[in-house]
Amino acid sequence: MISVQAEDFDQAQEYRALRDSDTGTGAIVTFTGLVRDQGDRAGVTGLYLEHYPGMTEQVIQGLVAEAARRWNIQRARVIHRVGHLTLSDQIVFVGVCSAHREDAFAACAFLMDALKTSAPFWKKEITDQGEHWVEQKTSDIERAEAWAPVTPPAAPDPASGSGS
Amino acid sequence: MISVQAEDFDQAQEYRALRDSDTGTGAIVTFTGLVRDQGDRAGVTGLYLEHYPGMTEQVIQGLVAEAARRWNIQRARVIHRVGHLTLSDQIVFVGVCSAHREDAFAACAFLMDALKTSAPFWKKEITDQGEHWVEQKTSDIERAEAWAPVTPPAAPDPASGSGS
Amino acid sequence: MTEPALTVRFFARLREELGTDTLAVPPRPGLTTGDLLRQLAARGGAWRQLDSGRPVLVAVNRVMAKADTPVHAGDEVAFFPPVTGG
Amino acid sequence: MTEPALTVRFFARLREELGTDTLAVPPRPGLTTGDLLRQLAARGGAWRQLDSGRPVLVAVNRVMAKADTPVHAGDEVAFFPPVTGG
Repeated sequence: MISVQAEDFDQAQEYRALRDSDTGTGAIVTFTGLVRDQGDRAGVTGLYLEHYPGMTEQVIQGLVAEAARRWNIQRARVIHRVGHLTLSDQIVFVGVCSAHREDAFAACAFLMDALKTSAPFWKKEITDQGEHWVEQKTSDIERAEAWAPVTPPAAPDPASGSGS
Repeated sequence: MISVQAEDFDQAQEYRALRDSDTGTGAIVTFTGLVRDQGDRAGVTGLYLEHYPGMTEQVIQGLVAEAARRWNIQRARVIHRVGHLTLSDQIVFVGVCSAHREDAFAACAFLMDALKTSAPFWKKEITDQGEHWVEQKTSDIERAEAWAPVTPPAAPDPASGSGS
Repeated sequence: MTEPALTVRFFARLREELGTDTLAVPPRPGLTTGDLLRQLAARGGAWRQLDSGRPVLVAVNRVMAKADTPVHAGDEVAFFPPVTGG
Repeated sequence: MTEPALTVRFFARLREELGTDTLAVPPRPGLTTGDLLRQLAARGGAWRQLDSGRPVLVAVNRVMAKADTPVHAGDEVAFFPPVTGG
């Protein structure tokens, strides 16, 4: 199940839902991302998260479907918040349950890496000094590409207009 | 912090404690292991978990210290239950928080893999047909060894008495 | 009956710097996303950045596309900076 | 004053099959965990499994040890099957 929402979420409730899914569940892995004080710059006090409604949900559905093809998972839950967030707020939740820990860990890490580089979200950091759009990290691209060998090629070419 | 205990634990409370630790926290990864119906054999209805009191805690402390040397983590929490457990009960919790998701994921997965192969716990599965001690899995040993390149060699030789 | 326009959308930094979130552009046979990008860049000013070598991603009808993806009347084309969610 | 014995402990399947969780064994100069294991195996019956090639792990004073680790009066030596927690 996928949610893109302004409201906060309850990690405990999400964990309970994953736990109740199946007596064959042996492993639950959860990731939660929080607004931290040090982002692209220091002194971050909040974030503004923009997204592309309609496309976002569709991209995340595709990522969850891919995770389910690649690993033996029982359930995956993705929540991503948008709008204005403040320091220590929850931003994103990915929870996966599976019979085995290796599948749960891999699917959860894959979903986070793929979310970072292919879901249409953009973060603006708010600091004491002003605000700025976050730059995409080379390390994030590399992490996402590291999953590529088993992935059908879906990475977009930047439609940069610089000549041919 | 490390706990080896017969009592159940509250995942929500553990998550809250990890979340409250630091405004520099950007990522929280949790793993929870549950008793599942299919173990070494089918029809598992419960587990009995034995451990070596005193040694267990010391080994886990060592693993947490190693995780803290290898990755940039802010806090790690390990809980392992012992005694009699029934289907879907929580067995083990590993929670890690960090500024960055890659450190949190790696440290959490490392701790689970290392716990499986080096902490003195033994599982007996209880099924409709009787009970049996669980066999160590080659896949678990391989996963733990996959972390080895950066690890000081600490793996014990089996003191098998078979000749020289 | 007039042919429906292309809807062009901008997000995040591009939306702010262009001061626009949506444009209607008349379609043209054989038009690709790359053509459209260069056509918009030719407006000058802040629009030039679309053709400056700085990466611009494109989606057509909410699916990631490439510079040579054709666009047709009624399509929704979105241009945006590399994504930074998660 | 008599020298303190070695304490030998068994866990899990070994504990059950040997019907023993703790033994006191007199120490001997130069004794290693491997010597101790063979000495116990020589008791016959279920004890033979200690020397049967099936893996037996050993800890001395709660730290993993090897077959050639020396053991001394007062030490706690534990033998157990490969671990299966987590």
